[in-house]
Amino acid sequence: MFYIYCPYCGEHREEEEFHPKGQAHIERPKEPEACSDEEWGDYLFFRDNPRGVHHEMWVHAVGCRKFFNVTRHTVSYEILETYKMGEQPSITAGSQNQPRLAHAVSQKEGVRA
Amino acid sequence: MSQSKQQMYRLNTGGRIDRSHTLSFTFNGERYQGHPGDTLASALLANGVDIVNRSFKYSRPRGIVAAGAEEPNAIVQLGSTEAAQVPNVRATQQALYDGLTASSTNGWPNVQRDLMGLIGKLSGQFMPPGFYYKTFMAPASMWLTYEKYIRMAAGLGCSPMEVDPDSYDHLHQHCDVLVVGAGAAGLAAALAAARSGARVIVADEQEEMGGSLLDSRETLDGKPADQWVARVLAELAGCENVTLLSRTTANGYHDHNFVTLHERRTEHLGETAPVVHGHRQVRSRMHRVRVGQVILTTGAHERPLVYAGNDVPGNLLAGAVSTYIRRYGVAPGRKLVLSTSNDYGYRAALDWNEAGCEVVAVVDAREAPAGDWVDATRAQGIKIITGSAVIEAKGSNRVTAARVAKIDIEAFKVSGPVQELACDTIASSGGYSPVIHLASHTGARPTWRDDILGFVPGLVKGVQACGGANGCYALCDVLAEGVEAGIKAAAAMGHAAQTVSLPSAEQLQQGPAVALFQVPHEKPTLRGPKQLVDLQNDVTAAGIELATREGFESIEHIKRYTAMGFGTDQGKLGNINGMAIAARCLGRSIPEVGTTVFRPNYTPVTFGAIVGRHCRDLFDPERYTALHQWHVERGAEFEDVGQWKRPWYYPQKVNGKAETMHEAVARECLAVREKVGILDASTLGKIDIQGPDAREFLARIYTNKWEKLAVGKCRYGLMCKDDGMVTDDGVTSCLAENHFLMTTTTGGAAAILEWLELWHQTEWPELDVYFSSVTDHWATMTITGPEARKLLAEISDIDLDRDSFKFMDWRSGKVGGVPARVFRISFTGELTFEINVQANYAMHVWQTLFKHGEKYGLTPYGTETMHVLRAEKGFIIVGQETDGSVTPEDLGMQWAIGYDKPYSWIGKRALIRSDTKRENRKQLVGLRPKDPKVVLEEGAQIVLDPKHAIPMPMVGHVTSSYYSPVLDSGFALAVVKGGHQKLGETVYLPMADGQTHEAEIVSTIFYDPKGERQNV
Amino acid sequence: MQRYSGFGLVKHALSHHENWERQWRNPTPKKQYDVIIVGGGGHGLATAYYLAKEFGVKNVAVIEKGWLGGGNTARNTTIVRSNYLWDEAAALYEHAMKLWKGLSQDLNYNVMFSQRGVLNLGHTLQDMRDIQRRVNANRLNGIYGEVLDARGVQDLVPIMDCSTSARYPVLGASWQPQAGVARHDAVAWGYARGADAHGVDILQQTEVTGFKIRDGQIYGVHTNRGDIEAKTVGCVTAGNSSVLAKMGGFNLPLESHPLQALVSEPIKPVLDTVVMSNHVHGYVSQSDKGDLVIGAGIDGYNGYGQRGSYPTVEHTLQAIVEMFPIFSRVRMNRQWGGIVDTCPDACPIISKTPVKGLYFNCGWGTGGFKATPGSGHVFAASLARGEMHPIAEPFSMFRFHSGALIDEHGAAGVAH
Amino acid sequence: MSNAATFDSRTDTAIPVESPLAYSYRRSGAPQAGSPSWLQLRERAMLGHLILRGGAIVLDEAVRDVLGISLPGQPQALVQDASGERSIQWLSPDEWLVIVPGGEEFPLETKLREHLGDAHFAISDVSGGQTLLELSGEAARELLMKTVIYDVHPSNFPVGKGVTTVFAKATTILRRPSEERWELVVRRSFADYCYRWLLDAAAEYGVNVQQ
Repeated sequence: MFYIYCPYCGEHREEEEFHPKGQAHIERPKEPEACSDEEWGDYLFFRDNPRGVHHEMWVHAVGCRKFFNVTRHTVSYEILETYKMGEQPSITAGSQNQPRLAHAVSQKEGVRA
Repeated sequence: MSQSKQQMYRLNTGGRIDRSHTLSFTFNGERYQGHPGDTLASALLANGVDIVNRSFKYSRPRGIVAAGAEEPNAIVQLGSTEAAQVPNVRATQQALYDGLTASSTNGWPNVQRDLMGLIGKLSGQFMPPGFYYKTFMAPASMWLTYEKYIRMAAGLGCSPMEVDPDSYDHLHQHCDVLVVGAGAAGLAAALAAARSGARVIVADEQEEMGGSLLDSRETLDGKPADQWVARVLAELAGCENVTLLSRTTANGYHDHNFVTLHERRTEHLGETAPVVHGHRQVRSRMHRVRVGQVILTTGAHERPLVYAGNDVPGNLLAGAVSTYIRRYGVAPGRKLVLSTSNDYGYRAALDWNEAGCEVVAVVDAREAPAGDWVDATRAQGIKIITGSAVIEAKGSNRVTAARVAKIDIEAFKVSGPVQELACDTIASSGGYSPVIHLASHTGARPTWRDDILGFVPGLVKGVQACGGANGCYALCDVLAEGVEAGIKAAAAMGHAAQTVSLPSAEQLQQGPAVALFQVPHEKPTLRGPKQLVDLQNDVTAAGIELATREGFESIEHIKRYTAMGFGTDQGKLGNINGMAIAARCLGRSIPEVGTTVFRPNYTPVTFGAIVGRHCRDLFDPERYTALHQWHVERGAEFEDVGQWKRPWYYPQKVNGKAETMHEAVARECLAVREKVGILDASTLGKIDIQGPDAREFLARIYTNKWEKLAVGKCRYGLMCKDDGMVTDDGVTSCLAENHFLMTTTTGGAAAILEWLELWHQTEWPELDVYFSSVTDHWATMTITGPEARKLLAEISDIDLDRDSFKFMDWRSGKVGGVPARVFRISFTGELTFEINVQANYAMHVWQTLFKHGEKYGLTPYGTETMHVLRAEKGFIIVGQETDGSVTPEDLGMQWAIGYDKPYSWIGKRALIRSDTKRENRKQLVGLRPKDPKVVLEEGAQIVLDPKHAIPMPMVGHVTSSYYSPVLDSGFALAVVKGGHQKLGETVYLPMADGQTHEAEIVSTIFYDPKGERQNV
Repeated sequence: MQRYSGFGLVKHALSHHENWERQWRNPTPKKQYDVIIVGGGGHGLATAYYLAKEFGVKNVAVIEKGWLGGGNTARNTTIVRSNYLWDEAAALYEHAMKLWKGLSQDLNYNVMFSQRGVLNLGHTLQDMRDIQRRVNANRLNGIYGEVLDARGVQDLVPIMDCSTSARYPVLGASWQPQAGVARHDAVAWGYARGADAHGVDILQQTEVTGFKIRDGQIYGVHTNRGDIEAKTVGCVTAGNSSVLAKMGGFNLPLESHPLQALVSEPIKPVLDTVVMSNHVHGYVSQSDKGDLVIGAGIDGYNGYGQRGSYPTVEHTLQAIVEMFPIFSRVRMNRQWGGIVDTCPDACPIISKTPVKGLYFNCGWGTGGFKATPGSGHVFAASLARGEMHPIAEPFSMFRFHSGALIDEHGAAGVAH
Repeated sequence: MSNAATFDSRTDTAIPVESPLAYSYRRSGAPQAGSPSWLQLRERAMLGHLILRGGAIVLDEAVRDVLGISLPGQPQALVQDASGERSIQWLSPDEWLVIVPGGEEFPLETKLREHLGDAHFAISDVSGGQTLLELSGEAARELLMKTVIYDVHPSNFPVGKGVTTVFAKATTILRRPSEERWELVVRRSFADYCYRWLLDAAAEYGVNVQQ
């Protein structure tokens, strides 16, 4: 169960206080009517869904009620950073400053007991 | 009831039991005695009970093999009453209490004389792994019959059939350092961490803390090790920053260092929780712990050797033999043969011999064993047979002899003549497997170490393993590792280390162990007698070999095909042996065959403890309005709407008989249409919206226009998601130029507030607007019906004149002396006032209304009547007329769509997608049954050709359907493909009972189509 | 293929089980196949089986990065039912149901399809409306079902709390007597053995690392064991679909979420039917071994870790004990997780893609196992013909552009 | 003045009011099952509760001038006036909870609005929608550990702190105004659930409810 640092409350809080809200940084097209059906469908439904570093939006629902962004590894579940709405991530899938995910890498799907 | 039996295997001295007190207990109907400090297992052994169970598949007799969590056989049913039954209790982990009642989970008619065992013996060879995949296929129709008989053999214990009398709870814990396991390493780690000032929790699954130090032969500072344990525990108990939890199993390790600890608070006291000082205690408690640093000092489990007949009662783990002697004062037999691959096993022979029982021989697989304990064994005159192993245990209900022979491990064969040694007990040791379960729970893969012949935990952030759990077994090293881990963990949490001086431990000389798992037999594995790997599931070495022959090469396939490790012990004894056997069969190494990753729980956990207090009356919150008491007293039936309890209808007694719902609703409907009714509408979501951009925000979030709504006016609004589908609706009122009050559906309140915040915070932060929930602040009372104005006028100072307080206006003033906002909006089609007052005044205002309303026939009505009345008017309910696939246009609500609003509001773009523009979309219509007596079934499907063969093309379904008292007929709302163009057409509704109803497609408005009544 | 039967079992027992054959080969990859199936789970193996057996395409490889049947096939709660609401979904799942009924005999492998019936409980008036709507639709689609009231439910499941004092009293249920459970592993193994017998190469421990695409047409895959060519590639990789789509250069309308399940210790049989509740939010059946097999909800965040959050398990057991208060003292043995690829409308994608010759079968969310034979069959037909099977047609990924969604949220065991 | 409607929801004291726990007392009683020093639960009903929204810089001066206490700018901070009767708690970067003696909320809102003029802010009266429960006694902290997921250890939860967090299956605002006392602000519609939960969780200690 996640322990999430809320950038607005300035402390780690239990996952149960938060709701995940899907992929971060999806902007609504400025001129929806200028979009084709395909572009509009892409905006509504099509997602990166990466296996690895992922930027997602959460809301501190039982707390300050603020939305914010989380960079999280979707296999190790390690949270690499959280940042406020409107800010950009400092860690991305390709970035150099990505911490070594030693245990993330070791956590390939193993054999289960 | 027979006489209490003597404890004939109880030693006269030794152990941590209290011989001055005697406890009596019942097992399989026989009465026995034991002592405080016993487990059920030690007490059974003391009484010479050999057969404690029958195996699952072959129904073979089984005895106790272990002394802890790894026990696969001694699985019992506990409880003397139906409600107190507990299935599948491990006798090795159940403290004995006076009056304990237990029985075997398998065996018919009983475990001693078991008929199923006969079948197992005869037909065992026809039940290789996976046999059921290969048979029972013909004829196809017979499978359910076959399965019925297969199911008769299912299960171990029995579920209670009555409701649990006990309660359970949770404790949300937070600590810097959690130490799991209070053995040597754990206590050392805890001491180091505690002295640093860190918040420490120590959890240990046993009755007493101390782990292996409680039955150790070794000394600390020259004294018995348990004295050091007592000293450390006393210090820890005195620390304010330390919580000691015994009888507490860390059963799950979850992400970001969240650990669940299951504390069995009263299971050692009796079968139900006791009452202390008049207060009933909770049976067990789940600690949900968020940990800074986890230290796993969970020790190691001994591996048995896999030899033929190793499941006959009397075959035990070597370490368990020592534990029973030294901790419980029980020698589980008279004549011992020990088969070992390592020095640790020798402990059992020494303890056995010192307890005054006969050690027939130690059989060591190594050619030249050497070490302190080996020397001690020799010194005691015990025979050691080297380069050999017990290849087979003889006996059926108890071991009678051990067949011993030279073995060639490399060549996997028996290499010398076999001698038979008479004995009643065979102890075996194949080395130790670190208990790595918790470290594996989040997916970290353990690493195989050839030097210790075991897996050690993989790397997990914030977790250290030390001592046996890390493959470190020498006591002095274990203590040092523990202290180091404790210091490191505390330091990581910002607590500086204090010195901890280690007690001096003996430096034992030990020789290297040999890798021995399955012991060869004279016959090939497939032809020889059964060599059990997983005792609970009757998985044999032959079964594993067969699986590999059939192409099951991944260890996961082998486990699934043979069921190895799927028991309640989850393979704690057998899994590594199984992997080793698979590796041998496949010609691979153990790590090549596959590592093991465990899943919670470490040991099984009572559902009740996981559920905690979230059951019965507290399963889910019941939300009440300020008027709930009144509804209850009035005898309302309630409907669940989200978490709210809303009055559904108010059945009255007529001639001493309670009305049916149909009667009550008809009465309530007519009261509204003819006189005046009142509804508690407090549950509607209410959101206070303030700010200069509030209006612009509404225009973007709602489908309709808001720019011209004047102060004092209200407007109905529809909300879509950006896929164009309706998601909520409600009335929003303009309280001031920059101030609006939005209402939402009862179920949608929280989600809509979050929805508004989502758009504001992520897309439109430039809009100056704030949202606050005021749902609970206001109580809302809807009075509706022709007499509503007269009633309200009696108790309100508001000018209610139809021209000054128009439909869709709101006014403030006093009602019943209480400041109120009154909204002239209508969900019934009648003249309606929605009175909002601060909730603390609600009861007073409601009662005042009734005081004055009697003469007008004021009638309380519930949600059912509300539904009928609104449906007569064609008003939708989001979630009933809509299902996530309905657009505002489908609802025929183009009047609520601002097509030309400047901002492309949420949902607008989606309305011009190819599918949303489609002609034959399902559209909302009214349905009038051809037979007015018919009330169509809600959910009835609509077809155009009822004679069409199945599958019959369906064009829509009934969303709402009621009997209308005012129309004296049934009527319905429905969605029908292209329905807006089909007014007047006939459709058909084929029902499950074979009837087909006919109905005409009509307008959605059945009553007062011009809307005059609400405007009066 | 060595035929299995009771007689054969006896024969083998007399020869100490020394003559059993491998159930499938461990072949070396060929350079080229007619069709490559990526993903050796139930759906992929079924696809390969039907390709070879029914559609005459025998030069087929199934490429599996781990061990066959090791993904969601090995991790689900084995429920099989077809009482879906919308015509399109009902047709698909009912197609599967028809194949389930003869599957053991067809495969000569007992998949233990046990038609013990499935109850979908209703706890609110809207639940009951939805149940009526679904059952009515099912019946007109030829899928037998009944609507039961609370007493009818109680008669079927005497140990359930059907009293009105429950927090959310049981108001009734839909009942599909032909639905049930099947032995999940056996499904994968049975299809694998069948496919292998028809010449399909099952390549385990082989990971696809990229697609070979030229001019918008696929012509093979890169793997850790070298390149393998094929002009038709079908991806059936639940829990990895988006990753493979990225290799093909496009996104899917999917999110991958953890879905958890758990079992109790084995207890003597007390529950004969499958009980599902959307509202109280849990579902349970009892296996032939005696375990209560319990499905938990999905976690809301994306996760490929095959594990979810603990509160999800807590909520599930709260629901189970709410429905069955007598289980309070039964004990939970083990939990695990899978990765479910969820679609916005809770229906799968069986579809062509922007890459010619590359097909995807994914997005089954929580409902994939029950569709295994049907999914494999229609996907095989589509791959063999190069045109989507009529039952698969509505499940195109491009419906998310047109808006022609098939919103099945109400029919899924767990609301997404 | 901001262009918002204000509304004094209170009226003369002769009109009977019912606290959010009124029904609960009738249904579940008010146990006197233990010593108050061990565990005591008390509802402080009918207080004035206001939600204050706006930028800290905008609001700070007005709050100081009108209420005489400074707006807590740090997350999780709770400040009180000298009497302890009036408090302001940080709820989010642009949201504060003000609790004052019952009846003071409307004059306070009016004064704040006057003071803030045309600035962008919002004030919502929620006095009818929530109530304050007070817990004290030696067992109070363990009772809270059974109830809220937030860490209530003194090292993490000193006096002067307040958080919004999960209360069983509801939510609460939890505050620590003094060494001995904890305060729980619960929503009206959940109040009965919270009350029953607390009684049930306290059953093993015995609880004294002061009405």
